[in-house]
Amino acid sequence: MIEFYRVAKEYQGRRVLKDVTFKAKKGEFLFLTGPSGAGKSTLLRLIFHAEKPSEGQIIVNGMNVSGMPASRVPALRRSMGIVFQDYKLLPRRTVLENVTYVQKFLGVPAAERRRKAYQTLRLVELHHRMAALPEELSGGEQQRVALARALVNDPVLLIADEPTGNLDHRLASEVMKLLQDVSVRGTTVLVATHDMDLIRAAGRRCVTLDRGRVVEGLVEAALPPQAQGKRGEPEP
Amino acid sequence: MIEFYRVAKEYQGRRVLKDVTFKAKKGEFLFLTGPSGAGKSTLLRLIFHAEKPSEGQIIVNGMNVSGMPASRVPALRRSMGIVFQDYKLLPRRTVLENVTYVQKFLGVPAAERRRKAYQTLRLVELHHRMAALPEELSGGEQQRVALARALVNDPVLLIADEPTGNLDHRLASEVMKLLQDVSVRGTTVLVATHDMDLIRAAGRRCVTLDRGRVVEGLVEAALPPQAQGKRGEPEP
Amino acid sequence: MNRPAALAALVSEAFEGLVRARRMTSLSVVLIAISIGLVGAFFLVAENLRSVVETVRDESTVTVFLKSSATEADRADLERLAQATRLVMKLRRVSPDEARARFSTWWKSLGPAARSLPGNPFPASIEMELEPAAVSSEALPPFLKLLAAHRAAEEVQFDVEWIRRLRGAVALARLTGLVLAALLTLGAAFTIANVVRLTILLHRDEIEILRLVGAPELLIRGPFLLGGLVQGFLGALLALALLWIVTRAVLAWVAATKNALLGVFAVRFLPGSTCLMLIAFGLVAGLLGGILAVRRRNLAG
Amino acid sequence: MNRPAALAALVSEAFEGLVRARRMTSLSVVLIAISIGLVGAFFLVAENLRSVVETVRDESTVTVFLKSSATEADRADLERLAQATRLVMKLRRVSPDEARARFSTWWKSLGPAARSLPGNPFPASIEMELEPAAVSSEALPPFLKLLAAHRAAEEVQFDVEWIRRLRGAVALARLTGLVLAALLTLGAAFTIANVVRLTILLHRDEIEILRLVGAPELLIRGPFLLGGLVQGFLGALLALALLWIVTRAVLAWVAATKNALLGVFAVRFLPGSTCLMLIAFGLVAGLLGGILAVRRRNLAG
Ligand SMILES: Nc1ncnc2c1ncn2[C@@H]1O[C@H](COP(=O)(O)OP(=O)(O)OP(=O)(O)O)[C@@H](O)[C@H]1O
Ligand SMILES: Nc1ncnc2c1ncn2[C@@H]1O[C@H](COP(=O)(O)OP(=O)(O)OP(=O)(O)O)[C@@H](O)[C@H]1O
Ligand SMILES: [Mg+2]
Ligand SMILES: [Mg+2]
Repeated sequence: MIEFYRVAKEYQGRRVLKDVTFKAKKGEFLFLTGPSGAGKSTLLRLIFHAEKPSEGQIIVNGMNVSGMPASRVPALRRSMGIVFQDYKLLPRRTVLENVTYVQKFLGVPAAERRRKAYQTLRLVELHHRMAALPEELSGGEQQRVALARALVNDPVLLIADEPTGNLDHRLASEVMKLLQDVSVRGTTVLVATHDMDLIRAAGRRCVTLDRGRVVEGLVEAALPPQAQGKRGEPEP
Repeated sequence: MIEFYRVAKEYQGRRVLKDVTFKAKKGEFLFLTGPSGAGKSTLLRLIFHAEKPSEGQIIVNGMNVSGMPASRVPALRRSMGIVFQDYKLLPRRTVLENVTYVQKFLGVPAAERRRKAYQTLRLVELHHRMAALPEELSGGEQQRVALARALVNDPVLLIADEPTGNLDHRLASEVMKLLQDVSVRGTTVLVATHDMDLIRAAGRRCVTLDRGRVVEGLVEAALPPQAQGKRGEPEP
Repeated sequence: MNRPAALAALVSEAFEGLVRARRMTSLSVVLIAISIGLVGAFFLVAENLRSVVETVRDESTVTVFLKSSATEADRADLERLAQATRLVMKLRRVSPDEARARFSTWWKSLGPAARSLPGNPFPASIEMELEPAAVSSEALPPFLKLLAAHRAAEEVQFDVEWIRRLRGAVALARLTGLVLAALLTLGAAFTIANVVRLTILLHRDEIEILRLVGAPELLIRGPFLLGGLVQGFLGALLALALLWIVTRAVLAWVAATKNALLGVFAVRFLPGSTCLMLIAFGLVAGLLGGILAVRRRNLAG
Repeated sequence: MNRPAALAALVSEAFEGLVRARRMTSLSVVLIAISIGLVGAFFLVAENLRSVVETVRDESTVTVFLKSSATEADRADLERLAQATRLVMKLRRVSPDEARARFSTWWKSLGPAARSLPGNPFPASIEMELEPAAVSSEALPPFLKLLAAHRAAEEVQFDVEWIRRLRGAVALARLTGLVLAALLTLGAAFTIANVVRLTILLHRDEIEILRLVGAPELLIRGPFLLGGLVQGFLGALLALALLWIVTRAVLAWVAATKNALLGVFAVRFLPGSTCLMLIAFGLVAGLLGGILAVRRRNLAG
């Protein structure tokens, strides 16, 4: 489903990703972790062609993303659900419009859009705020709208960048449960996070980045915290 | 320093804060917690007059904020350092400019601004990115710039809304240490977060909100997790 | 993909966008209206001054005042002379009575007095209306000389300097008019393109997000293109409405004023074809503005 | 607070802002230049047509063609008649020779021919230049009647209809000009205000942030005000430069063209005072635009 082969990314001479190689199979649930600035978001942005790699090959869903013509990028992105680290909600649109904006232009009737949005927003406990604007929502509520938008269209691939950073523990676990359900139904899920508790609780494969390099390709769940805590987070 | 007396806040008929009463003394370090949408950010926004309370009194630094004329708001805000949940960095300015923008217009010479910014950015490990634009920074880096901006001017009051949401464990503890240092030097610090681990590790007073109400006025550190975990977060 | 539904969504999106950004929309409509209005005002002035220009053409007339001794044969001879050249378009005999009558019409209050004059002080004359090209023709001076030398001619009146000046003025006005019209048209197109571009700049955050969530380019650009078109149309309509009001106001002022000198002008509005042209201009400018503004390079922000 | 340093920071901030938003700045400067340029173009056309208007005033002349039998006493009598009224500004006797000479100057190529004519076909005349107000005066018709009745007058020429029409044309042109100038000025001020407002809208995110971090209002608004001022100034300069180029181009065209009719116009640029006025207009419009645009209500977004 997703394959990185010796991928590097450079910004004005700064290498933020170096020699990244990993694979995620269809339906797999994969975590991406690493300290702040390690390159997690950059790696994700390469997948949906928001950036082009400086070196290497990226295959997503059988397509070579690195050499993809611009005209095919929108369709690529529509096949995915993406939760951005900074949410990227349309500022002057209601929650409902945010969640179903693209479907509207694919000709999905209003009633169906509404029904789908309602169902998805229920999953993140925001079905009662469909008419609210993003600026009228709390940080965590915005994050959940972003998640609902990513989920609403049953994507084959779900990319979530720090999807629980502004959620309390209870909601964070709910969201993780949700993502696991989605992956069970066949969607490949890739979640970037630095919440080690989440990773541990979920017990899934994990790719760890540090300063642009993959330092741990596979960390099974339920390992003792020290196994991931290379940089020595103080444990509670 | 900060005093809320029976404060309520309503948006279009929705009460998001109800009967909030609490006090924070000068130099105190106080946590504010509660689930997503509980009203933490709203409460903070009342302190720096980004919203007006619908009812009740708010006293900050001896001034009645609720009835303050608009002309005095900028000075009020300049006396504080504020870390916003969504950072609110100036998009087309470098890190250096973001950190010292207001000082420039108070006539602080460029060299001094630069020196101060460098020192503060060092504390959050971003002194090597002074010339970067916010969009060239990772989520966690942006968050740290926001923190540096709040700290640079030695405020008498520091308000931080979820200042570690995008930071890994190690950086999060560093930041908490930083905030505690600041409070030791006499600055009142008010931090909204749902990271219970942080609160426990810091061992400070904590106000817990739930659906707009103060449900726990005072939670001492090192209590068993259940004492705060009213809504039953799954513990690792 | 359901195409009609998608199209309907696109159109409704464009209109919703215009309504949501009411202030911005009205602003750009007004800016466009100003641009088109200025072009229209130019045409309006041109339309109303056309009669003056035509007057100038009318006035290239050679008047041969006849001696009182002039006979019918003399007149016929002069007329033959005139018709022999290609210079004269129309001939007209003016008898002394006619001249006096004309004088009376011009000065109504003086009419009875003029009629009661002992004898008729007005000489008979022949008016020769020239072809438009005649004024600058090389054949005119010899012809005038011939007329002046005729035995029945008392005086040949053809104020050449005067006509030269007026013709020059008209030519200059035409030239400046053309330059002005070209500038105005360019200015209007530029304004509209930039207003649409500004609208896009104002929405660059939304555009970035739409791109990131995989919205098709057509959906991203379509509403702006349509919006440009609608704004151009509304701007043109507003411009026409404003011009019409100004025309009415001038008309009212002309009617109310006691200055009889202005009475000779029938203040006219733009002909229908010009109105349609201005509306088409608004539409095309809006569309072009939209196209220019939504080039990928611009949308990238 | 170090005031001079703060002021310097404010000014440098304003300029940096203009430079950073190069495209936006040049866009608004061009829009402002178009607005001011149109006002300027109007003045330019007015300036150059003034000679025509003056010509029209010159032409309110009554010409009394004299019978060949007219004596010196007759002439003096006619002149006395004219001076007795308040209508006549200037008197001039034109002898037959002078009339012929004048004819020769107008038609240079015909000069020798005119001089070699047997006898002189041009009658003597007295030209009476009228006061500007005389044309519409009630005393004029009786005066003309008196002249026409004089024993020495062969013909009194005063083409009233012609003058009426021209006066009407000039009055109408003046009126349309005034309306147009008013519209243009309003349009320019409106454009500038809105360009500044758009700049602000484009920066609404920054403004919100600056407010939240406690930036003083002066610092938030100052750069926009200053920016408006600078844009107004640059726009006015650009407009003047464009107008100057257009004037030069027209001049070159007039010089190059073989059309002698245009030669009578000395194409002139705007006088210095008008240029200064336009620059002042740009500055004031920029400042006003800035003030309008940065009212708290607008900044609130
Ligand atoms: N457009 C850019 N130009 C220059 N440097 C960039 C750009 N985008 C990202 N970077 C740098 O690349 C590095 C990796 O960024 P990235 O956003 O991938 O980090 P991250 O792992 O997502 O961190 P976080 O957990 O803080 O979000 C950072 O140091 C960042 O400053
Ligand atoms: N401008 C507004 N209009 C209407 N409702 C609002 C507005 N701002 C906030 N709210 C609502 O008030 C409630 C409290 O919001 P607030 O941002 O204070 O929550 P929070 O405790 O900070 O949550 P989080 O942890 O998710 O950031 C939320 O339900 C939110 O939707
Ligand atoms: Mg990131
Ligand atoms: Mg919040």
